[in-house]
Amino acid sequence: MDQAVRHLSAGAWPEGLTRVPYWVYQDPEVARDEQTRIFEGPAWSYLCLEIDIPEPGDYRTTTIGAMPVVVARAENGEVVAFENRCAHRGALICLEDGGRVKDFQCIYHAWRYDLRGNLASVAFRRGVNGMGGMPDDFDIAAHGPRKLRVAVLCGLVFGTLSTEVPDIETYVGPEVMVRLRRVLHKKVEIIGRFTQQLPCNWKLYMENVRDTYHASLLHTFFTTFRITRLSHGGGVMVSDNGVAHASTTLAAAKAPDESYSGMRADNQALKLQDPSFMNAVAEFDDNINLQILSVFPGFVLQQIHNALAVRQIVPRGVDSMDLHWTYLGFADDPPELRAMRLKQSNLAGPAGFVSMEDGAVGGFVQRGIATASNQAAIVEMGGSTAEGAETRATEASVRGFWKAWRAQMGL
Amino acid sequence: MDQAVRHLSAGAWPEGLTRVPYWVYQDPEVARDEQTRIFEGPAWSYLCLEIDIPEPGDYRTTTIGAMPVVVARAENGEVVAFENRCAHRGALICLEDGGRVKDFQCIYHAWRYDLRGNLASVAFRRGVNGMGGMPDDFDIAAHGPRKLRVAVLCGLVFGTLSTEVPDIETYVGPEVMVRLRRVLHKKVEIIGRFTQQLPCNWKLYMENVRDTYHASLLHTFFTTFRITRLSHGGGVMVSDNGVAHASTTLAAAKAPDESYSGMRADNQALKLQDPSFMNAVAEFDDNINLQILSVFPGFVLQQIHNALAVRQIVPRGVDSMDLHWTYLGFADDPPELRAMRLKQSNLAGPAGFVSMEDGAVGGFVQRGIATASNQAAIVEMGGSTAEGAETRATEASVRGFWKAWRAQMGL
Amino acid sequence: MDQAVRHLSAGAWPEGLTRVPYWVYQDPEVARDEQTRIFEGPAWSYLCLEIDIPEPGDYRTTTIGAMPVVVARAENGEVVAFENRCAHRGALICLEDGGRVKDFQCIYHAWRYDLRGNLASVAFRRGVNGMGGMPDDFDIAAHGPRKLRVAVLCGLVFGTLSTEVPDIETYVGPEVMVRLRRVLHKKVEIIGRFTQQLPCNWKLYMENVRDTYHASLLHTFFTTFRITRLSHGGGVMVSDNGVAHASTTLAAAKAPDESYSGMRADNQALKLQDPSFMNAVAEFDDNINLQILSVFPGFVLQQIHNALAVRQIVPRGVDSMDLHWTYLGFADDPPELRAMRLKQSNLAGPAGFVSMEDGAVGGFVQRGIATASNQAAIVEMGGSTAEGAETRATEASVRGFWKAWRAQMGL
Amino acid sequence: MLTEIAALNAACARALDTGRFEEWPGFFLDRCLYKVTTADNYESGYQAGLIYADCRAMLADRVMALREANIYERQRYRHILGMPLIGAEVDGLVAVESSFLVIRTMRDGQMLIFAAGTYLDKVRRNQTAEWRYAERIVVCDSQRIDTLLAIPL
Amino acid sequence: MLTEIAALNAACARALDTGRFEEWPGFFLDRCLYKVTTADNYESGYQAGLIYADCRAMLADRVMALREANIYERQRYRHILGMPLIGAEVDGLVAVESSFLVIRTMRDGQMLIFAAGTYLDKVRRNQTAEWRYAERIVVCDSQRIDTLLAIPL
Amino acid sequence: MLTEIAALNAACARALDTGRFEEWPGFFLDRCLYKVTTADNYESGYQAGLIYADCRAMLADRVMALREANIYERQRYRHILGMPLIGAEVDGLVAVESSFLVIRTMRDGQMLIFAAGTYLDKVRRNQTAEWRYAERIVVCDSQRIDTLLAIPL
Ligand code: FES
Ligand code: FES
Ligand code: FES
Ligand SMILES: [Fe+3]
Ligand SMILES: [Fe+3]
Ligand SMILES: [Fe+3]
Repeated sequence: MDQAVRHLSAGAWPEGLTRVPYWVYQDPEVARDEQTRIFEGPAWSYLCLEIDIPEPGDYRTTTIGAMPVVVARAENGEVVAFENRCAHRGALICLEDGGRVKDFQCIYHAWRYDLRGNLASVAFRRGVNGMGGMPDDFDIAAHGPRKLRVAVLCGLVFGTLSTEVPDIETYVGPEVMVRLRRVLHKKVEIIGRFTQQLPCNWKLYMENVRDTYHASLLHTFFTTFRITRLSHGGGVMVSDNGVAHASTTLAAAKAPDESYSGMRADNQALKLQDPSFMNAVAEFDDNINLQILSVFPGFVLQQIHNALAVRQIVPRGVDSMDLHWTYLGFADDPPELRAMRLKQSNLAGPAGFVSMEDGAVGGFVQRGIATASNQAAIVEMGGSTAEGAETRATEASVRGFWKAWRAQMGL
Repeated sequence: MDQAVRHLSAGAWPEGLTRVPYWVYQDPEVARDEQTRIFEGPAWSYLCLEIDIPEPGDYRTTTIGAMPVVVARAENGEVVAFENRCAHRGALICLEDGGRVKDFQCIYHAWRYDLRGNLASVAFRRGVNGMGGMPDDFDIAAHGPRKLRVAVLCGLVFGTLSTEVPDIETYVGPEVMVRLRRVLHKKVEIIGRFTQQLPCNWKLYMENVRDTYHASLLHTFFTTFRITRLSHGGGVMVSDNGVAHASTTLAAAKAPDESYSGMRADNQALKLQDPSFMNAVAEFDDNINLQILSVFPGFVLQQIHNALAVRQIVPRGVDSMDLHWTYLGFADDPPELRAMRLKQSNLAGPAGFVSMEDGAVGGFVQRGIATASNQAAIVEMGGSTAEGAETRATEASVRGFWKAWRAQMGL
Repeated sequence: MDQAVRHLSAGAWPEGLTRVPYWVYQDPEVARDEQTRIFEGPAWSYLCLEIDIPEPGDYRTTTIGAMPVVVARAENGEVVAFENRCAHRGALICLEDGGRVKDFQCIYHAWRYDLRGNLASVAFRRGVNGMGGMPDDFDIAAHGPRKLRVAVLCGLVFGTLSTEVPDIETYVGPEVMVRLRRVLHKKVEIIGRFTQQLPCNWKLYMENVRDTYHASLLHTFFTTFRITRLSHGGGVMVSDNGVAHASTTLAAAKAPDESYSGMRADNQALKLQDPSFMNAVAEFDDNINLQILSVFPGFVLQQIHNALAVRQIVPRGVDSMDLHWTYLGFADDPPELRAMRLKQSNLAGPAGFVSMEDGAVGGFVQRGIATASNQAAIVEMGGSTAEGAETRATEASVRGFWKAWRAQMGL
Repeated sequence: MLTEIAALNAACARALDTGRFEEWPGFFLDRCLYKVTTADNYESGYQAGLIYADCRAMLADRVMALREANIYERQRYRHILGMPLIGAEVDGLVAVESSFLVIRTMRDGQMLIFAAGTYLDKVRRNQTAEWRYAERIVVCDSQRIDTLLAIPL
Repeated sequence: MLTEIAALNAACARALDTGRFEEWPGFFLDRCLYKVTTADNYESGYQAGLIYADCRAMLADRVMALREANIYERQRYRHILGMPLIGAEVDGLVAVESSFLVIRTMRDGQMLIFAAGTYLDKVRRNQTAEWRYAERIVVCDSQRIDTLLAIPL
Repeated sequence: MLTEIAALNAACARALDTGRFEEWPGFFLDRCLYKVTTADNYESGYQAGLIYADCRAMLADRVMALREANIYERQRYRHILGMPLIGAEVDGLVAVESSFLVIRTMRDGQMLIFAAGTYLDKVRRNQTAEWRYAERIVVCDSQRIDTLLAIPL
């Protein structure tokens, strides 16, 4: 249906964390509240990679929810960010994905901003030939786009408008910080950038990322080629505030495994003509095949064998979102490892053997619940709490997402 | 205009049945109420043909308004239907138009349903290696998609969520039932399926179907080739509740007919180079050339000479709808009759000589009333009641539609 | 973002004319109010050129905001206009851009209207064979589309539904009337018609038209080739009610001009390989190179050298509008002047060297303010009043627009 | 021959795109089959078409109706055609397959991907040795038609 | 010759699609006419164009302006061209008609049917015997332009 | 040769458009490179692809996965191809560039401009003298993919 078909009643919420009412994915009011309470509220949003802006004057544009943002490297090397909106009449200050500048000049009336987003000059402020111009009492220092608080973490740049939210490491929590540092332990290099537009509410995708229960059931490829199965070792951890999660899968036991027999996902008939691309190069000194990590509201870090990527979730409307993929390698990748990353880029991404379905399943839910806004999802696998576990046969991390979401939404 | 341009004031309704305020075609609130009060309310909606699901395990997907629905043939041969929404987290259970299955398995986490839509199993309900899984008190029988009440009538499958609405034959009424049985008197066969997307509110199309006044005036082809004219015999019948209607046109009198002289619709200059496709094969032992029948809210049965079709109306938004055409023949059609049906498929459908305009005229109204939401349509032809008549120079059946609509909407 | 992302709070308005809150460009409620209070309210809207309908029976269709309108030449040569909506069930009466007819006949049920939009006949009003038809008391004279009050001014046709709004010349005001007559002083001829769809609220475009501050800063071509610079003579005039404006640029002083040095817009490196198209033919006996004139809400008259055009602004939604361009010449253009107009058609229009940016900049603002609806634009250049000035280094005319807008919106 | 068939397709499409509908039946043989259907219908073996003509006269009647009888808002098509794939020749009829895309532009300038699909053709030279369609099955990829199908594909 | 003209069209389109605008004027003769208009304007006999150049120098100035003067958001075109229809040759000028479709892709990845229509060309061999445009009238099916027309069609 | 390459492109596109995916790897040499990327990535020198295969076996595995492993809603492609531009031949490999447009049609009939761009190909005759792809870099104009990329481009 091309429009909402229900009177939505945001506010009412079932007891506990095991039920999610479907109106949260449908109600435009909820989306508006999310913009103010979450994206512009006390949350850290991923902005870009530090290597996107290596030198002073380098900048990159992005959005926090729907808010356009400029991230720049100031003269002193500091990373800064501000709203991409001219103080004069509101035009975007930057029109490119990124670049290098001496300062910023709005194209509309040539008002200038320094690299930190401070209004520096107003064209014809004094008028021409003694006529026109701005009033003498116009205070340049009093005008400018909203400034963001910025944090750089393991080469990732995060930003927030909030002064209350604790520092990024506290926000993520110690346990997940360890997981984050495990992957981003040295200088990364971008090897690909893609945007995937998903026909679903942004929360359905973030739930999917945190949903350790679905992977081996939805993604046949995972199961059949034993990349991750619920019967493999590993587990999930969730920060106390629910904000961050990390799930891991240990290398498969060689032993036969009957736990999936008879399920669609377990298709032992499948054989690869070129299995070489599954021969991952061991690059982390542990036996973790696969680690998925997320930070509320919209950041994801992926390690699937040698396929590394950062994903940024940007809502576009109640039933549409953008997923920005940045495929990564390390700056010092030896050739054979880099070659393996390129081959394993087939695993994840919009065309990924083990992620393709994630692009569609959110839309299947969005359409499935079209007239069920007063019904609720059941999120009870693994109990009713948002605590980590030694298994992935749980929806604990999904419950953690809702714990963080409700705290910020005041619901 | 890409958006509503009025403050709409649903609720206010003019006296009687002869005026229809234009906000009913524009107000998103009205569309939402229609979903709950009509499509999910005490009304029978057409779902599919019985021959779409001949054997146990056959299923077909459709929607009731915006609600996705699965219709299936159970083991015991019974036709059943249920909401196409997984009880777990709401994904569509079926992704295809139809098929044959042993049971239904949601792709997301492999929850299984039997052919009646009962939740049968939950993947990893007991967890793995003693960890995770659903709580012991999770009651599978207590969860599942909403079930529909189903009725099979002359090979047509109807469904409703309502337990109050009377049985389908009472709902349609005896008079129109006779008309329905006249056409669907033996086993049908599908000869074509098409979807037409109309740029108008769904009610404008249903009014058009019930509008016996327009046919010979809008559709020149009708008039010129004397397929139906208001001066021909026949008439219209409307059930007491307004829910069902049928209009008929008797074979044309051979006598000259001046009633249209001078009207655009009467173009005696037109001559067919191949008039053979107008030589309908007599297949019903009466002299009814043309019979159009509808059942509130969204079902239409068409007989135009030998062109038989079922049409299903599905709203997509206040100003958009889908019309699903199923072109029919009878299983025992002799070759010459089947050949004539194929030729006469030119008469109706999205490219039909006598129906093409119906695809556009709803949009002409939608655009014509863009800023007239506080004005009203005049539906006074043939008086002010919704009773049948021996003439088609009336809008009685349109008034009948509004009688049924207002009863369900409580307006 | 594909939807509003704020709770909008129409009503609150900052002191004075120097701040414009961004919700005015975003709130659907505001757009609805604009339709009723402005487009259907006490304002004159441009409808078409008088030469579009030279003879009785000629008509042209257009819209006032979202209201479809027919403009016609009546039997007695008078120009009339009425809503393009059939009195019966609301279909568009005219489906073409224009043409010549004896009378108007709705295609749906053949109701006829005379050239003034009076309902003239109802098909089968008396039914057929004594059955059906309209009730005897149905009063044809009592039904029909809304009629407009029409004014013809210098070959321009304006219309309004309002009986209160003063005559068009009073509405425009004496000062701007002089500017209007300066250009439209003899019979025009159409030399091109184009529609440009802009991704912004209609008010952002009208502000741009009235914004004398931006031209030489945004449009490098203007500055570099010294078509208009703030340092050139000329100025801006605004009618007392703010409804009309005209800005003028006098021929450039030959003296060197450093006022733009260092600005992006001043690119002295640029040289034309064929400067001939800048050799405007002097056709108005003054030294005004460039005159832009507007009448609230949606009319613009352009003279850029020999490039003459009328522009009509039609809102399509909060963030979308159509701009209808009619390129003009005079009926008695000598060949060399006409040839120059064709060459100078490169200056303005959707691909115009000095107007291309105006098609995009409104969208840059719409996107820049996406989450800033509770912030405001600064419109303080040239002070705080809406009075004309001898300089264009002012936003006086933009303030005039808001003066008129707020008066009509009651804000 | 490939070029000749491509030229036939191009000329036929051009007649429709330029509104010279009266020329369109001329690209067919007197005895011919023209059908507009969809991939789903084609694969299901459903015989009916949105447009169905079993002789050139019916094509001419379709054009006459578009001109004289039917009401539809002013619109234009723009056919973009793929390279024909020439198939087997069976008793004088050459099978040809070509991809097509049709963009529809409405009076107000709105453009839409109206149809995409394959032409399944059987062509033969007529008495004057020009290639003509003995059969053209228009198989649209989508079973969805926006508003109405007036001008043939 | 058909192939040569098709190659000319393809090469010209490619220069625009790959952002090598500076090469574009080179496909025209010094004295030439290039005009972008619409079917409605063309049929009404309205002479003005969205872009109007009566010599190659004006085409070069257009490219210079796009590079140096005008502001527009980063975008790409993709031309898809139909088979050229070669018409009559009149004093050395060969008339050619070809259908075109242009998909515009914006910086953020949004794709749009930006234009569809016909090229009405007059071509001639230049001194070095290469086919060049003496005249190219770009007749768009739609009179509606989204946002702006920067890159030529 | 132009015609032969155009026929190769057409046949390869047809295999995908008609759902005969198993035939698709056959248009490539055993040792080959197939990559789907975007203009932005290509210009930035980013090596990774949405799809990346360095031998025909990987193409076959991709098809196998689409058939047996991956879940995606029923959809069809329609390729519309431009005239190939034949480039230089370097040690037996001929460089070819062709524009493409792909319209995707979903089960419910919704049509979308799914991709447009250029094929940067290197072709060579195989043992049986048929042209085959030694390399095909699919450079999409847009970096935006709607929902997912299942069927190869
Ligand atoms: S809007 Fe930025 S300078 Fe005016
Ligand atoms: S949503 Fe169906 S099994 Fe999880
Ligand atoms: S709507 Fe115009 S005559 Fe019925
Ligand atoms: Fe997944
Ligand atoms: Fe009808
Ligand atoms: Fe401007």
